[in-house]
Amino acid sequence: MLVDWVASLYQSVQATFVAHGWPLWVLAVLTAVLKVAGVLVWILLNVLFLIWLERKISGHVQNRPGPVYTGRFGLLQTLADALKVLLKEDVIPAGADRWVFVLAPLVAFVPSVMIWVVIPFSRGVQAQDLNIGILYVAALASFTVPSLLMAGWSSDNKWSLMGALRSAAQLISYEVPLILAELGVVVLAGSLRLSDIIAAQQRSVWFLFLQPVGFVVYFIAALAESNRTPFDLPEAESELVAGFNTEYSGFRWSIFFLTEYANLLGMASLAATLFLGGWSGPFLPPFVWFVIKTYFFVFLAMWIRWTLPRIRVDQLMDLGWKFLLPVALVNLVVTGVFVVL
Amino acid sequence: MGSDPIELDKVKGEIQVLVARRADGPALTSGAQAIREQFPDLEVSIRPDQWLEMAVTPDRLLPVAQVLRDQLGYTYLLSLTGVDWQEKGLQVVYHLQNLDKGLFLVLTVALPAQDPHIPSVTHLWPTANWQEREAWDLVGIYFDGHPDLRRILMKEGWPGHPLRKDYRDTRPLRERLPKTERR
Amino acid sequence: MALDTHSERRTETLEIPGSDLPRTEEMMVNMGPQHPSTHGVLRAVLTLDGERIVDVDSDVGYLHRCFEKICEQQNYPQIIPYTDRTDYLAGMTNELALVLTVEKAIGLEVPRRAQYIRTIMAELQRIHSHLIWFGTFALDMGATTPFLYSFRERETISDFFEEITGARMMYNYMRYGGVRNDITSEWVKKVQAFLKRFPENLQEYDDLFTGNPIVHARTQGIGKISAEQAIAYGASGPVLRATGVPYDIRRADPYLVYDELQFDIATASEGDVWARYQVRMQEMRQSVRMLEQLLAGVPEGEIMGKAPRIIKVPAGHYYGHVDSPRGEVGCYLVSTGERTPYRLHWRSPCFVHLQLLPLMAKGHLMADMVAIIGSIDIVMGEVDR
Amino acid sequence: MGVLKNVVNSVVGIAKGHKVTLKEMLRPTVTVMYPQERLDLPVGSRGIPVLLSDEQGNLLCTSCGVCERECPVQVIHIVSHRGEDKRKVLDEFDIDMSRCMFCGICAEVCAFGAIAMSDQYELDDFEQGDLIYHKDQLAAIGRTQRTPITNYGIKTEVGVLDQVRAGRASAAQTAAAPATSTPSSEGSRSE
Repeated sequence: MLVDWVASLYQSVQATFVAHGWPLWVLAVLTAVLKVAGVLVWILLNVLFLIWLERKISGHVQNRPGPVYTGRFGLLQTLADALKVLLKEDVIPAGADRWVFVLAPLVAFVPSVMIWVVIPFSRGVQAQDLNIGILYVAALASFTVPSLLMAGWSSDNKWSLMGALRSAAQLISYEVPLILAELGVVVLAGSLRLSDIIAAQQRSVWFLFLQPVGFVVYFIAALAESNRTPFDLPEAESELVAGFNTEYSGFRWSIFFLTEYANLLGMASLAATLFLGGWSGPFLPPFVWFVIKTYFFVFLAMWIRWTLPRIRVDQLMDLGWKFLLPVALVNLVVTGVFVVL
Repeated sequence: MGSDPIELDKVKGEIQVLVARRADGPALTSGAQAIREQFPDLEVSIRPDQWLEMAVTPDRLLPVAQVLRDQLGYTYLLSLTGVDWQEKGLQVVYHLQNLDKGLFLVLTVALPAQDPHIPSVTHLWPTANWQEREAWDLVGIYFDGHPDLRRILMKEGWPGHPLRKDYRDTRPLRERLPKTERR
Repeated sequence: MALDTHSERRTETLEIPGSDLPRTEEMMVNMGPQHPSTHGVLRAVLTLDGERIVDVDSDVGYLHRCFEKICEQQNYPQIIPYTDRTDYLAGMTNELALVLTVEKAIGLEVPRRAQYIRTIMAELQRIHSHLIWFGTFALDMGATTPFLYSFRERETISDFFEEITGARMMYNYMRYGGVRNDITSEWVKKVQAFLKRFPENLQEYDDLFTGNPIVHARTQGIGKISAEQAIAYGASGPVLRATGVPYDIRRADPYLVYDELQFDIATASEGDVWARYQVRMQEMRQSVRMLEQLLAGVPEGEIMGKAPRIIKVPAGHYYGHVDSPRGEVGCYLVSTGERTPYRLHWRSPCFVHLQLLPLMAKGHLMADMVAIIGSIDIVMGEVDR
Repeated sequence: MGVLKNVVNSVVGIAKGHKVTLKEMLRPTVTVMYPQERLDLPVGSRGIPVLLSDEQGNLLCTSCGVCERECPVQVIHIVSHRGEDKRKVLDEFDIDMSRCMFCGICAEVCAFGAIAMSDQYELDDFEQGDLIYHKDQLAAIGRTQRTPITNYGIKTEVGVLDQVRAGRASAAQTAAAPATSTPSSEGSRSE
């Protein structure tokens, strides 16, 4: 209903523009700005909630209550923390490469927002339904590498440098199985467009059941891409102090933090779209289904984080190249044969 | 009691080291006798707490230690430390254990108060490395032949050796409650 | 370096994994004194080739508090609270080392009830300390949750300690000739109830952490030392037992009532991080076994023997040692017959074990360094004293 | 096949861990919300040492000074003088809580049971000097004794430490006023 209302509103505004003879590019810019604002608000709200959720889940896993004081059930705790972080002193180390150091968090954050351009929230609610949706997402995901390299290298800190090098190796290695796993879905759906993939799942079943191996590979690789335990090597608190963000503090650090959760959310929603049929589902409104499925993956990632120890860097490489990659390749071949037959 | 070996059925693999229970009575006496046979001129006594005790001079330390480790089986150096006896000089004390026979030996070496030098036993018992460094750091004994004799607990360039009896800490004290005049 | 050449005869040559790989420019990194997993203020200067460790030089002394010098100015009862603060995770066993040495020197008789209580406390302390080790080791490996679980059980033991001794960490409980406070039958029942459910908790740790394939991959074959190396370097406790040497002072030089107890010395043969891990997990189970026997048979009687009002140790020198959770704690006491020791030397296991760090870590990765430090179970309070 | 077995074992191992965490997630928490709820400390738990009084409110301390001598960190400071009946009168009894290590030796060596370890432990303050507790403060906490001495310790009333600290300013004022308690130089130590 909301969708229809927005659509009719858009049409009436467009009609007004046409009637008055105003240039239509103004309208295009306006809608783009509105869309970006909408996506940003969505991400920020979700990240606030995610951080709270992570703390609550970790708390309950560890037999403690998690945040309780600020707001009901501590819901406003993240907001309070965000305020605190914003008010902190902005430290740039003396030896740091100033501009790279300043730019790195932005380079990390912007792609994590841009992923949301192609994610379908509900029927027709999508900032832009690109016909190369999956390719676009994969391209943006690799943007994390330069940003973390920038952060680690510019900090002028050996721990940061090691974190950056680790992250570069890790992200590049896991990009390949990630995309190969996505390709299995693409082969089944016959399209790179995310809305087509959802439509294909509505016609048959969720691709989770057709692509179980692909799903597992995707999920593991996605965890590694978003630097979450057991793949949090670039940060690796107990080894590298804080990895690439050792020297970051205050607002800049919080941007990295934000990016981490935005990436997690992006990966989870993409997983929901590719393997669980996106927003489609009975009884409940499509948007609610989308949120439920996304948060199912988010919960899974958090549950894993608070259970597993960290993997070692050479084992990470082994897992990526010697296990996930062959498995993903075989999966792709089998899928292809299956589709041809 | 006695020196029966500890049950080894739980031990996996091809481990040769047996650990015997503390020797007493005849086993202890024969342990002392074994040392006396090697060094007829050195006095080995049995302490009331069932430790063997012997004293050597610094120049004889290395040959004695070599024989103790290789022929008499004192492979395990428990502890090494120095004691400052003020005008009577300094002393280095080695606590050794023979794991197979359950013999415990304390070896003391008296040193002059001025310029105390003693050969290092690091090449015999590598564990002596840090313990000798500690003895140098805190008591001020030079271990000749030590691979890396520098301060370990105090910072580099610290004046004096704190466990010497004549050492005085010259740093200012934090104010304390005043002591009562009675004392 | 000189060490390796000298000890060639006794120690096999070190095979550095990955030494055949191409090398790049080396990098020096200061791990500590401020680092999340150096367990205090250990500073290890690492020479790294990429992430591979070429050389380790450890620097200790950041927590040096002149324990031995202080003891020369305190009379004997006043030293007891200081010994708690050397190895602050196993205060009871440290007090025991001092108290047993002094009792041996004076020839004090300790009532059987006090001996039983001391043994109970020492074994509870072992579980208490190993639980912390388990938690922090898991934390080093990047798993946060086991830490909280092990602290949950540790708190229960702390409560037991607090009820009897009055403190949770710095007990000041042992006395020359006995113990400070008596245990009650309710307390015994509470501890027995805890021991009943504790194996379930251990099973939970096993499910959560021990059985995890990532843990296996990260611990097996890492930080390996041979039995000969361990003995040559004076290792004791779990570090030595993990190489297959069943050396346990509780059996080799029995004190208190360990002679009357049934227990196995936990050993493993591999000598790597995984072996040390297994030995400690096994030791907790053995401690439970011992505690069950001890609690069932606490004799009635006095808790303090006939100690003189003013403790004076006869002139001479004495060495006493006990098996603390970390290894052999030795107390070397030199007395001239005064009310204060003439010299007190504290042989702490962690200080000795840290020498093994280069031997264990060379050739492994940065991440293994953390696991190796965790597996030695160092307490800097004890290293620096 | 070896690889497959390996994979299955790994999956089983990981799944077991997740079972544990899920089970614990659904369990009630074990922590206590500290400032609001407090755990009940056993009697004998060593908080700050306090001075005990008899029923008439007179201090049991005879100023023998054994605690001062036996304290390992020398934080006890006693000043006394001979009264008219040749008995010692306690003028000052200070404990520097910033150095006290709560070992309980003072309570143990006291032959008159005049010192006990209380269950008060929240010593936070703004001035280091305020951590030196004087005779009246220690006695005021000791007078709220609720249990008999067990393991050299007693329980006192909840919050008595706060009251004593809040009363510090007013106590200092009354001490400065003439004709109170002992004739000794109480004002000189109040800084």
